[in-house]
Amino acid sequence: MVPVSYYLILSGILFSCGVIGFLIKRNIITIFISIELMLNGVNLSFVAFAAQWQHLSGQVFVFFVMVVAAAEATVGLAIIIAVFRTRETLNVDHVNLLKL
Amino acid sequence: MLSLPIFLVASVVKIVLVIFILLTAVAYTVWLERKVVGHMQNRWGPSRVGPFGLLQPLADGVKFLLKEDLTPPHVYRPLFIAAPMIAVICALTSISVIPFGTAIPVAGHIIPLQITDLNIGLLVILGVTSIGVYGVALAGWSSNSKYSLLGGLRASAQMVSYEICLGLSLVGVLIVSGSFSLQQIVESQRGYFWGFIPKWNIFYGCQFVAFFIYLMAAYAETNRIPFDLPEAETELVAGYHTEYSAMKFAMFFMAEYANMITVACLATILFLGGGNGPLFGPPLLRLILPTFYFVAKVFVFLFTYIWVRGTLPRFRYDQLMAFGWKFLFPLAIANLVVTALVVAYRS
Amino acid sequence: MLHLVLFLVFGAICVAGAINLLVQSHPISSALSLVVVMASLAVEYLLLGAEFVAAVQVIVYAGAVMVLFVFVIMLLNAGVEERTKGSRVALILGIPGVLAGGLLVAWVLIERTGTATVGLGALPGFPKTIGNLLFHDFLLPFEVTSVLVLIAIMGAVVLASRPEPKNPEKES
Amino acid sequence: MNPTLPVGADYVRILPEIVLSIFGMAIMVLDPLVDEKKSQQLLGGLGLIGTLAGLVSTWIMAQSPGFAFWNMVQVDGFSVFFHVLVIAIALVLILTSYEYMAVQQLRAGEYYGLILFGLVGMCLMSSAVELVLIFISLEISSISTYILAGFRRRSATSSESSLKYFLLGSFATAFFLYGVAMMFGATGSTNIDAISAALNSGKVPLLAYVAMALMFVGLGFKVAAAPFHIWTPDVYEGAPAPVVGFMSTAPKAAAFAVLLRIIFEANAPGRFWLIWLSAVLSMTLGNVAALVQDNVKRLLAYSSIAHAGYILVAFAAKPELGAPAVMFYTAAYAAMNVGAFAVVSHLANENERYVTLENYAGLGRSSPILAGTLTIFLISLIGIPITGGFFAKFYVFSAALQSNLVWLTIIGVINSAIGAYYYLKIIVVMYMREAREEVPVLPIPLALRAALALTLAATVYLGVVPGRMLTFVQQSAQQLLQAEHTSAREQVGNAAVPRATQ
Repeated sequence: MVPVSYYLILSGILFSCGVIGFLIKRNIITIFISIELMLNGVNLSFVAFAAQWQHLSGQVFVFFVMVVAAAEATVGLAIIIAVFRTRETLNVDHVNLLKL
Repeated sequence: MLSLPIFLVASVVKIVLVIFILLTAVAYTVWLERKVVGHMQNRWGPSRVGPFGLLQPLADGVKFLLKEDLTPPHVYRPLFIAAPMIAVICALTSISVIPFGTAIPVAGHIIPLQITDLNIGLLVILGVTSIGVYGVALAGWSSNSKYSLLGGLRASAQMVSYEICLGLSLVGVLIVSGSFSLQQIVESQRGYFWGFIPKWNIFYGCQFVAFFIYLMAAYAETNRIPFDLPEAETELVAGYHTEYSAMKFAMFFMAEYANMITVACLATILFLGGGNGPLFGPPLLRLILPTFYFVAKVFVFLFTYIWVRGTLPRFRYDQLMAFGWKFLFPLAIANLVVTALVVAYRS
Repeated sequence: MLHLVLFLVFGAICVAGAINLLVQSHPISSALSLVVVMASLAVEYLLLGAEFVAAVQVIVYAGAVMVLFVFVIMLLNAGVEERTKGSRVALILGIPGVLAGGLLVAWVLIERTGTATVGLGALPGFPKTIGNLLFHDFLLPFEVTSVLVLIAIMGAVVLASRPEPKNPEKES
Repeated sequence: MNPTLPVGADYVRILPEIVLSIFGMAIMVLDPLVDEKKSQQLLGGLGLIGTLAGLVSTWIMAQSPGFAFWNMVQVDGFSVFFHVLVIAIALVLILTSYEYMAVQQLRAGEYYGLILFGLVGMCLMSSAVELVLIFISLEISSISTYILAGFRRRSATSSESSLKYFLLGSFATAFFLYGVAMMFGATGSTNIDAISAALNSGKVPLLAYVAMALMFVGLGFKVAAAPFHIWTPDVYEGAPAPVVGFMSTAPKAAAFAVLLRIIFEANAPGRFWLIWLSAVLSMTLGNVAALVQDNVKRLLAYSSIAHAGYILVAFAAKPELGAPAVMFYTAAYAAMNVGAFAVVSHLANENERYVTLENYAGLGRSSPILAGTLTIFLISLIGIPITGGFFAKFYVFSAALQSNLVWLTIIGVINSAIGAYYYLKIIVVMYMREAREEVPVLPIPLALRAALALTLAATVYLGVVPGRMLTFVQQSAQQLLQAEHTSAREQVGNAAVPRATQ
């Protein structure tokens, strides 16, 4: 027997790591990888909550999240390639034509 | 159900046995390939070491072990070392859910001839195979040489593309048999229809199109001729394993052949009825026959592999991609739809 | 007991992978760390009984999505990440913020779930039951994902294909 | 397991989505088949017909209100309103894009296809009552806008804007998703009705507050509300001008629809301060930053942040007053903003060369029609009477006043006054200042005339006779708010205590 909260906290840790990665990383691809890490954290909490409520829909959500993540990855990497073509860099701080 | 200690002992014995047999099979598939291709090309093939060159694999193994293990200075070391390991581990893991025959009684316990039967056995194989792509891709990338990189890129693109067709061709079988467990898939193909045709999926489930797709996709997945673009010697100087030598190279080699065997086993189980076949004779023979049938079918499949290698030329890369996406993929979808309709009609 | 040990072991691998993702400076190392995280998450799913989710996690996430990442990293020949100014500001401001938020969330989660525990394989998600749910209760979302995937394919084709060189770039 | 199949009524209730995706696919298939020169007209025309068919099918859908696909979507006045709104916006967008795409020499096929597919997502967002479906449709609408933002592929700014939008967008999506997960954990369901039932029965768990906050982060990003607005100016500056007009209205309207459902129908906990703060920040930051902009697209971007703030004011008000105000505001804002961007995209010319304030000098003389229309849109954005913007602001602020939100109203009104300055600045530049550099004004093609006429008519209509629209939004808001009570009784289903062993 393992408390549900352990799983939830693990998912929270992964999510936070993703957020931190998003903030501190400078390479576009790594930033994107951090977002994927966040989604993975969310997935774990879906499955854990599903076990807690004894409600399978929580597991079904994970599939939808995966589909969305796959779609996002496709489009995101295509965008990254497009940016790389015009700018020849993968550093977000060098992608600065539009002032922030 | 077995009690825990017996289960553990049986599992360990089975794992050791399976790995031993698998590695031997790998070695002798190499021998077989050299021999068969040799004969096809009017050569002898290995013939000096032992009778019919039967000890050649052993000599090769010794050579690989004794050779100097070079690691070029410009590579990215951690991944360079990890890549062949990933490849070989993935190749060996997937064999663990394959049922080789019926359960046999040993000292009063019924022991299935399979390391483990999972509800999601087929998915495990697919998952492990899809991880195997990393071995090739990382080998190409970490070698830090252009041929390797191109080989790695080609390989990962090819494997990811054909994995889709491979998966789709399996879905038809899954619809017919209604389970992911390989044991149950084999079970569902027992018996005959119209009196004499075995109820294998390829016949009864009308999965011959799926079988064809599976065959093509499997050749591409294992980087075999006519789809061996990633390691094309003439254009890529052996592709992703250009920079590898000695044991690390041997690992890729082993992985390739182990994958061939897994693919052959899977084809046998999914389409050709696994260990099913006519049973006769005394009880002992009845126990051994399924395993014999299984091995025979796998052998036929492996032979086809070699035969194709001896016969067909290599595709061009764009042809390969076009073939996968524009021909196999629609075909697989069509097969899927038709199968679903047939099954819906039957029920 | 076994459950707890397995949870802790694979949880530790997960966290180690996630931290390694942050520490590594080369994108490919980060991507591979994420693969490790995903694989050990699959084990966590298995512990919770979600076997189908676990398998799909490995096949789709680790086997397809991350291969795509690795592929693009190889294709663009991405090098070691440069440290630029923006990162330090985010480091100073962001991390304490995230940690504080994380602690708050953790506290709330514990408050809600209390001492509820789950056993090994608490909620078996067999392919069949999941399938029934997916093709009945969640039929509409399932069908709608096809539009999503279609958009993704179109987008990838539009964005990643080489632009027709009719009109060379003139903007700054 | 219940083996029932969806029935005809189920399909009727998602008819617009079906029709739009069929047209989207038709465009996609035809794209490689037709000649590239003709493709612009043909596929654009098909897209236009698609949106018209979408409007017709929305009408058919409106005839059979109710739930469909096992409580996944709900057709009521509310969802019909947003269906019509987003499809109409897309219609105007397609009319505007005709000329723009030709001038920028962009490929047409995928563009119109993506618009229609994106519409599917936005329509579904307004009728979905299940968080998972909302999430997926939200993603459909966002991913299609990410791609549309990067559609000027030869331009570095466009792909950069696409990248920023994408990275920050998926970041926000992850937060939204975590919120969904927590809502599921807190209530055991993702159906909005069941959630509202669970939240209204007994003590609201703390987790639900966190879930609400996280979901608000995600949706706040989509509607460009401060402090989640950082992406807006950059993305709007780099993206193609007609697309900016589209994405500042349609996905936003859909996101507001989702917010309405989540906040009002589910009676979300702890929303008041969250929204109050975000509204004040959005209005103030948007308006103040807009003062110093000299790029028109950027200026309008900040203005759109400010308008999101005004709309959020209504969210802080009482539900029965706030919901209709939000709906009216989104409609009015859509009309004037899409119109304004239609003018901007016409003037932008090849490679979007002319988008600074300087380029608008002397427009009053060189093209009185364009200057005149733009002026009307701008005074509507300010909120001067006889335009839709006036009544929109009026209803929002009166809703806030009647809910005793005096401070919020005061801040809002002050902000409106600040906003007037920069809108007037554009008008002054157009009419009072001499052009320093010759800015060629292309002849206005028929499609653009139609687009301008439509938006102008809508703006003025909402400003002169807002009565019918107002009654309609009030009725549909009523339906939305009542749904909470009726369905809460019907299906308390799975909302119960956690069943895991203690």
